[in-house]
Amino acid sequence: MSLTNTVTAEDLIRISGVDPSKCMQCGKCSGACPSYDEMEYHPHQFVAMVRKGQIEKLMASDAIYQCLSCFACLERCPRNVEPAKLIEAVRVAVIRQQGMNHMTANDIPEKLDEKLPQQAIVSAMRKYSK
Amino acid sequence: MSVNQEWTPNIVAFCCNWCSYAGADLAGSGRMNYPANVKIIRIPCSCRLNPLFVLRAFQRGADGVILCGCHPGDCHYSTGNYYARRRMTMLFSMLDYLGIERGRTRVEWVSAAEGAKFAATMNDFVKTITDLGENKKLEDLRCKK
Amino acid sequence: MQRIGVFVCWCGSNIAATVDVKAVAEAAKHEPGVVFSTDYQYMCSENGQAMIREAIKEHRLTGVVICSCSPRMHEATFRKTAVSAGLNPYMVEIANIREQCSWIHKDMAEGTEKAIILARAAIAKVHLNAPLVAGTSPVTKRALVIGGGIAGIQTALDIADAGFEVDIVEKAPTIGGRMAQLDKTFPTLDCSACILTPKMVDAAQHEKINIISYAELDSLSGFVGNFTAKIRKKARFIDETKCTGCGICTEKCPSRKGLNDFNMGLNTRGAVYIPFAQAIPNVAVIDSAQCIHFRTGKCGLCEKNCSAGAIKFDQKDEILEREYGAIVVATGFKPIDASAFNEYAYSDSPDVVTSLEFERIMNAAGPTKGKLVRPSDGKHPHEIVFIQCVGSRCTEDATKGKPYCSKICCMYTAKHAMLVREKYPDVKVHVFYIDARTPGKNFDEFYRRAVEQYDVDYIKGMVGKVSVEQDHLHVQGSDLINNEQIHINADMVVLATAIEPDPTARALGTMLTASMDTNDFFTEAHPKLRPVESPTAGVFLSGVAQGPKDIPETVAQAGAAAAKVIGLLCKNELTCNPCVAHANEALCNGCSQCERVCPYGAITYEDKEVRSPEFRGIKRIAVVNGAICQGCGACTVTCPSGAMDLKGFSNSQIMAEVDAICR
Amino acid sequence: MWLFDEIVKFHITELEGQVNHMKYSYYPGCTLKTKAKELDRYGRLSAAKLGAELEEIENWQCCGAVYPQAEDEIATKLSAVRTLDAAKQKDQELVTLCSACHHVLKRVNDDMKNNEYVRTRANNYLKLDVPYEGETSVIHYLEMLRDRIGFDTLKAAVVNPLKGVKIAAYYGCLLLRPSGVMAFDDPENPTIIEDFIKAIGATPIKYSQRNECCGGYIAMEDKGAAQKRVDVILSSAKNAGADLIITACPLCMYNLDANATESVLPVKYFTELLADALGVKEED
Repeated sequence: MSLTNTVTAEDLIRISGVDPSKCMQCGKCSGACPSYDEMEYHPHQFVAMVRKGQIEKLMASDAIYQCLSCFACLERCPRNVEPAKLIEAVRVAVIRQQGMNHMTANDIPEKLDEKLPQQAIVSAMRKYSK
Repeated sequence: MSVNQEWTPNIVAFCCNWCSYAGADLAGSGRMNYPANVKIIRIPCSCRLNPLFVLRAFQRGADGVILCGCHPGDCHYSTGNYYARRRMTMLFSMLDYLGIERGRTRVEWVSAAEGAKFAATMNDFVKTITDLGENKKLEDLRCKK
Repeated sequence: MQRIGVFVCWCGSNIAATVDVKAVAEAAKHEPGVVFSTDYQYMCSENGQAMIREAIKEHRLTGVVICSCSPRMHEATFRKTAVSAGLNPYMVEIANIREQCSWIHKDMAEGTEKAIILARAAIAKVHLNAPLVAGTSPVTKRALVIGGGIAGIQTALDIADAGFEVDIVEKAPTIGGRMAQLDKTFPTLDCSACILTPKMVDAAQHEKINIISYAELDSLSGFVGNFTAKIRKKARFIDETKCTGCGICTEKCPSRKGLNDFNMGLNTRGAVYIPFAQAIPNVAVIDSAQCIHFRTGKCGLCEKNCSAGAIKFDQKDEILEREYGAIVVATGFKPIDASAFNEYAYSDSPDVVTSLEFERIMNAAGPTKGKLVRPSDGKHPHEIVFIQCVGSRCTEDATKGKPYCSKICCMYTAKHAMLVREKYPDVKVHVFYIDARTPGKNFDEFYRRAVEQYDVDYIKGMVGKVSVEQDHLHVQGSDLINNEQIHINADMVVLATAIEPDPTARALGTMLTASMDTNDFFTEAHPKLRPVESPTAGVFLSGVAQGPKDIPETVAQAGAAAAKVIGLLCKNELTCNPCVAHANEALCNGCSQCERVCPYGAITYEDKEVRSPEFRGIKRIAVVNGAICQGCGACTVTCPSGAMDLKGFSNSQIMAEVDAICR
Repeated sequence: MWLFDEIVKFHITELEGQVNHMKYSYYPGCTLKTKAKELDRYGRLSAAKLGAELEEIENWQCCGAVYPQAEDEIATKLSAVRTLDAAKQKDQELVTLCSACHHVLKRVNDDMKNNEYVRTRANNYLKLDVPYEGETSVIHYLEMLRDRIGFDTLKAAVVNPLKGVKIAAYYGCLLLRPSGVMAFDDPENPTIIEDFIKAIGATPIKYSQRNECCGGYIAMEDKGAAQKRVDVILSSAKNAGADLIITACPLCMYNLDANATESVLPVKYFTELLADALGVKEED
């Protein structure tokens, strides 16, 4: 999607409220991440790549949908960088663009099972679409 | 002296002996220019500045007054600049009442190592005061006759 | 009316190029009170000074204004000149027309006009100058060293060797400090006790050193050269003069549940104990909170078994009052509480230990007699993970930790890793690190030896979680070089916890009015040029109390602090700064505002008889101790009645300068 | 003297007021009305038994389900603010049961209190009579048990202690993190649910994965990833000797139950065990 290149590091910093320059690249976030093996880019890479302006790669990566929003990275970061917020900012920057919803109401019926709580559907819609 | 003829502001700078006075010296040895309207008065610490001195300066026709002290936490006397900061904050809140524009006073932290910052601060302050124009509020107009 | 002389310096062309010095001298002539005015090429030269001297005598000058370079440059020079001509040195004022005029302005007319105004301000000020006489105060030729670790011991030895008396006040029952707990020292791997204990003995045997152990500073008054300290000697319930250190009491004590602080709580000790075999003084101490006798009134086994009759259950805290000329702060550090870092399971597993605990485990005199075993089951560990930067380098808005680098952890972790591999080649050792920081003589070589010779597995990255599993610790971390998350099943995890100032430092800083940074490290008078002096005169800094440092640096700084103390104690008297505050007795109401803002405690109150037009009788008024006052002026502004003023920078003097500039 | 007496009396009545202040605003949330009815029902029964009155907020709306971390998300926080304001109107503490709702409400409340950007904009949208500025105190049901009722009181009220049952507490993420805002317990070594388990007479089983994520949020997106997480958690609890795992979160409940592949452990809501221990489970 060509629109992705209009998102800048400054946009992500503004949306997330994260200051990536505080990061000392210790990797504790990625050491704590329970979804590490699923993610193409890892929490510390999100911070480093936003700092370097490599936004397109992040926006194109499935890693933004693999983050569990469990806040382990954010809780354990010794420098209060809050990588989870940055990952969400990238995801938000993607789904806010036209036609970029990762999930639509049409996708839901096939994913339903009888025990699935409402909250799962609402939160998935909130997380993956605009 | 005609008031309208090429008016330039007169600015009093109170500088702490331990930091900004030395910073001003450093600006001098680095030959960093700033306008001649700035005249420095040496005080032992920013906390020696009685807000009344500021009012006195305005009363006597100064167009701007700036206080320079050590960065917070670096005071030679450990806490003087905190006192100065609080006192000046109080003064700022009174200036409007007295009819003096808030921009005519300023507090800046300049260390002994910050010659460039001292010069830049003074340049900026002179510009601000020049934009504000002449201070007529507190001076004794009889003196101007 | 003053008779003022004005001397305008050309400073070669430094001033004369942009300031018309003749015009300045001429303009000064027309100022009130100026009876003489001249200019000269180099006022600070011998000829220039002679010119000033002659003018003072010839024109009977009472005040002198020198228009020259910054007072920071030559104020002292010209004051001496004045003194040699019989004038009070504080009757000299400098108009800074070089740094603050000629050097920053290019236009001659502009520069000259400003120089005239600056001269005018100085003249206006000198009109109000009064002769000031600097007082002197005597020096008590004894030093107080607070803290008996390696920093305090070294400082005390150096001061004592110069022939001055030194008291070491140590809060623990023995001197030795943290270094006594260490096993080996980097980068030479010599045994810590082997190099420390002889120094402890030297200190104990030195005729000029007096060790006051199990004691803390209670209060302090006075000022440089004249401190009076009250020292609380805590009751150890043992007569120090009788106890021989035989240790029978410590063996007989039936209460065995006290945590052994010296071994970082890894094992227990009796209620009566001697911290370690080489303790100085080698005297037992009773932990009254633990002792059965203190809790129930029974037992007394120690008393029954002490052939020296040294047990004194009725001993009370004792207050010693001593006078000192100088004080050295050597309060050292403690590791931070690792239970704030439970992602590393410190609270959950005894097999997760701090580096200082590991140090005790590896120490031949430690709880395991130096045998490396897993604390949980005493089994031999096969895989150990070291985690560096635990609590160091955290931002202040992070949930926990310290913002600074603790400086020693990279090196001691390399040492631990190497010692383990040396003694137990079968043990796999991993070190998680962010940056290996090894500046120091032979330090990087040491670290590289751990990697190259001892095959220690250094992993660039941090551990995110340590999980306590059934028979091992699961370590999950990131390997940034290989870009992977790694999982290690370890038997032990060692946390290189950050160090922080000893908790007693904060209260001590307040007592000494010695400033501290936000982390409670004592601040130095100048970060580069006066690193062992506190901004408070007479207070000196030694060791980690000032900032993280290793043993060689600590010893070097201890010696430097001692040199400064010796320099002070050598003097018979000290000259005080005469530019101090003083209260106008007629105006002062004794309201105590000034006392509250004084950072030095220089202001006290006295009931004095006052005879003035406004008031006659006895009233409470502020009295400034000129030897303590440093002349900041905080009190002068806070004084609601305008009674406080500062000599040399008086209200009227500053106002006169303002008026002169705004004329 | 009379003044002194008056003051003392005043303080006593005020103090008594606090002690008897056992009325709370209660926010159940959508899931507790449908798939997690047990969590809600047993919670209410137990609270009543313990003397705490839970008054359901009238016409409550969705909490938002997931806390929007983006700084510029305002609209998605508004419904949570309405709930918070409703509790403020009744001058009551707001009790929640569902971990997700609790997380959202607590964090939005924190924003309204401390984030001027969010506060100003949210109030501009809502146009309340009096702007909402984070006045409500949001507590989780477990916090109510620990800090308001007290685990000792709970223990004394237990009629049917669950002796010998080895229970593993599953905290998940939402109650604990970020600890700066949630202020629920030590995020790395929490004890509140273990203390609860002790209070109802059972034996808590501590295991390492109790505060690690179950992957609930990703269950719809990537079932495989969620299954991996669930297996790690359940095997950790099982190896530690647990018979049963309890949670406060419907999403965790669903996930631990539906996405377990290798290890299987019964999963229950903590309120069910609470009701059981208090002897109110069979009442309806």
